[in-house]
Amino acid sequence: MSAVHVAGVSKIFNEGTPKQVDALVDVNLTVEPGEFVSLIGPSGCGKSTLLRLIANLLEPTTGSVAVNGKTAAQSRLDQDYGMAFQQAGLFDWRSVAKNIELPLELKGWDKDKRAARAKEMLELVKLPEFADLMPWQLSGGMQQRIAIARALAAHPPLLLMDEPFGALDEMTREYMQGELLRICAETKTTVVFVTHSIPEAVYLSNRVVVMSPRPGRITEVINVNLGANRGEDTRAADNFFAGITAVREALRGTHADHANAGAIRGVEDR
Amino acid sequence: MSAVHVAGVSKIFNEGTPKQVDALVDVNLTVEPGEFVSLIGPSGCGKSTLLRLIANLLEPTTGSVAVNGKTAAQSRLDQDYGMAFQQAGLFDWRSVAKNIELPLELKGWDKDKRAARAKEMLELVKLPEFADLMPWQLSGGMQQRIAIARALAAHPPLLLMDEPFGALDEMTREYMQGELLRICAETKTTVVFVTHSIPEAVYLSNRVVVMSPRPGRITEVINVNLGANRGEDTRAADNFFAGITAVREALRGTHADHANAGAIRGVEDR
Amino acid sequence: MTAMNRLRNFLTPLAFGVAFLAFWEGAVKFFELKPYFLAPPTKILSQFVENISRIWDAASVSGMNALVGLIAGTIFGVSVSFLLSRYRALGELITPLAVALNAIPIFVLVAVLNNMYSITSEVPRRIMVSLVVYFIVLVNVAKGLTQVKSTHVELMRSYAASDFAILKKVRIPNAVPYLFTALKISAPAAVITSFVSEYFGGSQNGLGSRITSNIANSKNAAAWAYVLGACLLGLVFYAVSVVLENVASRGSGATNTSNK
Amino acid sequence: GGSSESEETAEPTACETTTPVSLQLQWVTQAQFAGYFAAQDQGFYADQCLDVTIVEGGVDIVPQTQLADGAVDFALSWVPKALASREAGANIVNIAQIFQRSGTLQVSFADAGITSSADFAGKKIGNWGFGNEFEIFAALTMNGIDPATGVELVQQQFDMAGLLAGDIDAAEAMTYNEYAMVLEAINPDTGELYTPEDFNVVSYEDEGVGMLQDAIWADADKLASDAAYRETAVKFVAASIQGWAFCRDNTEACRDIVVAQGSTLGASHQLWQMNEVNKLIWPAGLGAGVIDATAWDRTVSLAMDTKNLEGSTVLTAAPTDGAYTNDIVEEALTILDGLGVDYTGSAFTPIEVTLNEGGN
Amino acid sequence: MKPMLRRAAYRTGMFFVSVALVAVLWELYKVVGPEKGGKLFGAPILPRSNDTAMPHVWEMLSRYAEPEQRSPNSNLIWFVVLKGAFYSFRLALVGFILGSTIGVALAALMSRFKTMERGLLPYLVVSQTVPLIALAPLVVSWGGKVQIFGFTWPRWLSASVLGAFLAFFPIAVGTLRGLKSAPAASLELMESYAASWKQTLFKLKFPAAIPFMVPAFKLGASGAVIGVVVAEISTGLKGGIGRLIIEYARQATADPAKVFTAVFGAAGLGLAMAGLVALADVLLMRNRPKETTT
Ligand SMILES: Nc1ncnc2c1ncn2[C@@H]1O[C@H](COP(=O)(O)OP(=O)(O)OP(=O)(O)O)[C@@H](O)[C@H]1O
Ligand SMILES: Nc1ncnc2c1ncn2[C@@H]1O[C@H](COP(=O)(O)OP(=O)(O)OP(=O)(O)O)[C@@H](O)[C@H]1O
Ligand SMILES: [Mg+2]
Ligand SMILES: [Mg+2]
Repeated sequence: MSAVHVAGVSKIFNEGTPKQVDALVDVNLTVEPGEFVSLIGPSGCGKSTLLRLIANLLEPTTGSVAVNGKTAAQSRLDQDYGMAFQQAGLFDWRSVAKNIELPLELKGWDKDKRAARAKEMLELVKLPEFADLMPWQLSGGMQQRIAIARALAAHPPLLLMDEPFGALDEMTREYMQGELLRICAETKTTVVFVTHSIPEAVYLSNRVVVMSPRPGRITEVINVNLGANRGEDTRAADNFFAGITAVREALRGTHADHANAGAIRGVEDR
Repeated sequence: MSAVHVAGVSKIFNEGTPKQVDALVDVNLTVEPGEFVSLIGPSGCGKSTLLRLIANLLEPTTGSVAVNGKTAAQSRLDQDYGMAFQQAGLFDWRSVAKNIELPLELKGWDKDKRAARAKEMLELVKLPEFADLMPWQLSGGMQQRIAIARALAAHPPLLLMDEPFGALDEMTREYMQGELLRICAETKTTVVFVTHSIPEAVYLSNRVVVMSPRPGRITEVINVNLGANRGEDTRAADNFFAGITAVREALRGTHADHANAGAIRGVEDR
Repeated sequence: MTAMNRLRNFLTPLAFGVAFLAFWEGAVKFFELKPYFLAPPTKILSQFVENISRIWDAASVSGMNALVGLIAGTIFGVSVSFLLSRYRALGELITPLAVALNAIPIFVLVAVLNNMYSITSEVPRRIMVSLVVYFIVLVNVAKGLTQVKSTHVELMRSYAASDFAILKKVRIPNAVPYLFTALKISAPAAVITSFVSEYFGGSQNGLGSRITSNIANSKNAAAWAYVLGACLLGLVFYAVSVVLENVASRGSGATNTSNK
Repeated sequence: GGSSESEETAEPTACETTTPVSLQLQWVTQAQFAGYFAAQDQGFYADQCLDVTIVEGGVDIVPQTQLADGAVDFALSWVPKALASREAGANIVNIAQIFQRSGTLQVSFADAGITSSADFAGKKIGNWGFGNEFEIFAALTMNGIDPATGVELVQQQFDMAGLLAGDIDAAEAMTYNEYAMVLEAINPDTGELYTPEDFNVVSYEDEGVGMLQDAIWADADKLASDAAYRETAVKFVAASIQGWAFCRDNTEACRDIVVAQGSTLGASHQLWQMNEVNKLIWPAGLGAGVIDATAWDRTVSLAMDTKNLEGSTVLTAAPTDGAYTNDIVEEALTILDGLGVDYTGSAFTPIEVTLNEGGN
Repeated sequence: MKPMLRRAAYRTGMFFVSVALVAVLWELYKVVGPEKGGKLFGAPILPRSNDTAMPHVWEMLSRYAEPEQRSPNSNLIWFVVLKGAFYSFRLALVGFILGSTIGVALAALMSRFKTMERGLLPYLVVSQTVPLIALAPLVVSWGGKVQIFGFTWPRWLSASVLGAFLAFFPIAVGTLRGLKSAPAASLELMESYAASWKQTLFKLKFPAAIPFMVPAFKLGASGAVIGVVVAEISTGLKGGIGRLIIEYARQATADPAKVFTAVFGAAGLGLAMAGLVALADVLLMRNRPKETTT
């Protein structure tokens, strides 16, 4: 049973209106348990839309989405996945520990069990001493780690991440990538990961899914297995650079006339 | 006569108070005319501070800064440099052309001359048809190109850029790097460029200046000359990857205990 | 540095205040302004001291009207904004009315309210204050309840959270700073409204009517002693709301939550 | 004076120059001020070579301080209020006491049993504030009732609804205005207008605590130092009294003048008001505008003894000399002699006015 | 632009619907409410439902078509109220402009000199706690007496000044916040151009402040209206809506519906001012990015 199974999915926003957008057309994707899959592609190609479809935050226009062998809707109700976004999206008014406890609270866990799990998650992301601070007292990278802890708190088998490191500086980002790999390996979590960064996609993934816009589709899927024990040296390794080059080539095709792509936002959006 | 000459400069903020920060200590740097120099280093190492010292937006605590053989103050008054930041920082209330005209307006140029120069700059950044749009109607990459046009409008011999492409997605960023190289080559502008991205620094620069924090110093200067005709292929070339690895090595030394670096912002800032 | 700053934050206004009072006193002396026109600060102060117990009584009447109205208006405003956030259609209906009412001088309704209730009771005044507060609170809190980060809502939906859970865990906490901002605006407004509503008749025991009747009787220094009382009352309301706002925003870390 | 001698004979001749004069009223246009509007309308001011601007009042306009500030040349004010301002430094002087009697009433429903001021104790007593409440305090003081505790004082709105709704036991009313308001309202029990029988009326004049009301006040300094101003004052008082005499004899015409001036009160109300105001002025045994020393002294002594809500008296000391003068009005009456105006109105008889609903 | 117009039209429609709803509720209460008022949960907060306290809505509206007085050449009330509201509107506008000028100038001063901000800002807050009713007589007394540049202070100006007194505060505070909102990077940019303080103020700080100033102006506009109406009531200034309110309130003993015509007139006046500011908002912000609301 695959972790994610997207079959013949298309998504059209504002169908039949002048503002119609064909965000996704005939997308097929299967993610196996334990796999790390990245979605990459130019802005507006539908990466986030695809992720939201998997998360059942959107309904596909056509096609079907299955998660862990259930419908997407059922697996959302069952909390089969955790989610993290570009903005850590912590709640300012809750302490770090209470932020991590949020999904558990909603599942109705009792207090002690929640506290224990929060402690465990804080140790996992190596921030045990920050439990009682407020989110705004942490640096961006630490906030993002808390957000990951929150996403994993209920031990979901699947993690959905939408550019989670987009707001971090490159050095922190590389550090976070390492951490994410370690955590996912420890918890054996399947990950679908949206990113704009080629090295990030290559470094993290078993497979990189390259997408193109207008309408959004999958143009290529690149296998880049850098092995289980990635570390700082991997980033200087030849197969890392080879992976980068492969993904870049694949993207180049999708990314033709970049000069004025996505121009004139005002006209497009309203 | 060198374009920038920083000699024995240190900068201490809040000297003598409990909040004292040694942002820069004993920094020496010379940039020759036509050179492209990048500053790279972890957050807080003083990159922006060094750039601001060159721009005379800050006064050094000790040492001296000379630009084009003049004092930094004099060259600011003479508008010897243009400046661009991470956020394009265009004025929402001015059309694209008027944004480019801003520095000329402040210099007291007359209307026709300003309009002519704005037109010229728009052609340089390949956006001639967007003169009358408002900035927010453009995509992020286009906004950043307008910001560069604005920085170059007065034809300054020196361009100071502080993470100008930090907010762009990777694909747009690579495109912008190419554009910047072309423009600087055309206008023979000297550039001091702050970045977080190793590939960016390597791709753009004649020299990469690696800095380390607490206190901020220059730890290494790496020559990475990828030649005048850089293009898409350069990014797949071995000497590009070699440069990246060299800079990463240099940085690794400066970048030890990253896990909880810059933690607990609240305590530090207030 | 900080201690120095704090001192400066305290001394500068003090210096301005002393200079202003000296100027006032000087102007009265120099131009020989008649007492019925403008009393000097020293005389006002001595009147204030002399009448302190009467001023206290009057201030407690007006202050009680303002306080009751403030509390009632806030409770009412918060409850209705909950309804509005729950039933969008209701919001579409009421918000334009609330926005419009914020722009019009509704204090003139006191004349009407006095007839709808007994002129001898404080109820019309309190209702007037409540109305003023209500609309300020409504507009702000409704904004706080609806303008939540989309990431937060999406996150909650990914947890399969109910609408009620979203209200409780996202919308309400998000609206708290807005509520206190509204309080900061409405606290002084409540005091002022309670004075102005004494303008249209009713019991003559509040600061507003004391001020007008003293002015009518050419007892200017006494009138300004009551004005001083009124200022102090307004400042107390304002200060309390600022303190509350700071307490409320300490948890969320946002120092400038004030948002209109 | 000699100069006025020449003018009275040269009645129709055009003035060489006209003197601009402004008069501050206590309230908005109504028949209470009919005499001045009539003097303007009938050209009596013009005859005296005066160009009079009549300035309306408002809730917070204190006419006597407007005068003292030099914003206007003359002001109307009740005597106790003006004396209080005088004590606070406004150097003003009463030059003509137009209303010879107080027109203040305390009106209550007949079944409340308030037939004299002694019955006020423990009741909700309405008043208007703004210095119009001294007679109430005087009556309370006279009866030994503490204004702060012995009664509940309530400030009335601009209307009499508080009385009719039963919120107030006895409401302050001027004979010429608010008393008419209740008589113009529909009695919900009968469906007809209320009648005087429905009410008890306590008149402060009759209670012996009436204080002097509408008087013309002038700037004392200017009067002493500025001969031209003094002359203007004489002419102004003369023409004003002439206006009041006109209104005495032409009640309905004066009503029309006031209505034409833009009063929004109804016509029957204005006629009632005109008639009642006439009763306060006429007959004037000493001559209209002349200040009766007895009434003055009574007003002053009441003002000095009467304690208000705050326990302070209207006046802390007897007014200094020069608070009033009969010199001006006497000169003015001389002018009126020359014009053949009857300024005593000994033959005055009021008319009968029927009030309509809403005063219309 | 088009959808914005549609949105505005929709809101206006909703406004009228809700006003109609309030009218219906009013009449409904008259049917079920106690004649002499009553208590709810022990508090005497139920209003009297009789015709004196709560006239019928149609009574109020029909007044507009009636002459103001019974005299034959009297104007109809709608005309009188409209005229009064327009008169007050002009005063409020003067007050608003005056208040804006002072408020903006103060804000500029405070943004320039930190000492000014430290010293002045607390007193601006204090100034707003001074009851208008205490200031009214003082300001009124300037009428006809104070001379400025050879022209005599007209009485109506006092009303405008009181309007300005309530208007300037939110404008000063909002503008100050706006002036401080200019992004640090933009300020640095101006500094890198060696721009003078004045250039920075007019080319950067003020334009950047506009989004903060517009809501402040909205508050200021309603403050100006309140100030002017209070001042008109206080000084009895003839011609304005405040004066009509007292005059009609005086007639409420016999004609309780009449005063509502003036009350609605005051509401219209407030809305007109708000509309004016909204119009300015649209004009000033037309080239700005539109807010996205969730
Ligand atoms: N709720 C929506 N309503 C209408 N159009 C939408 C909606 N969400 C997304 N779109 C459109 O669908 C397309 C794909 O959007 P999506 O957010 O999935 O892109 P993306 O690949 O995540 O882009 P980015 O890299 O900028 O985040 C875009 O053209 C976008 O404008
Ligand atoms: N105006 C200032 N006052 C006090 N400290 C400052 C100031 N500006 C910078 N600093 C401190 O100086 C140090 C260097 O700051 P700087 O902004 O130059 O770092 P940076 O290398 O540009 O970092 P980043 O990559 O995050 O932009 C930091 O510790 C910072 O907190
Ligand atoms: Mg996206
Ligand atoms: Mg920096």
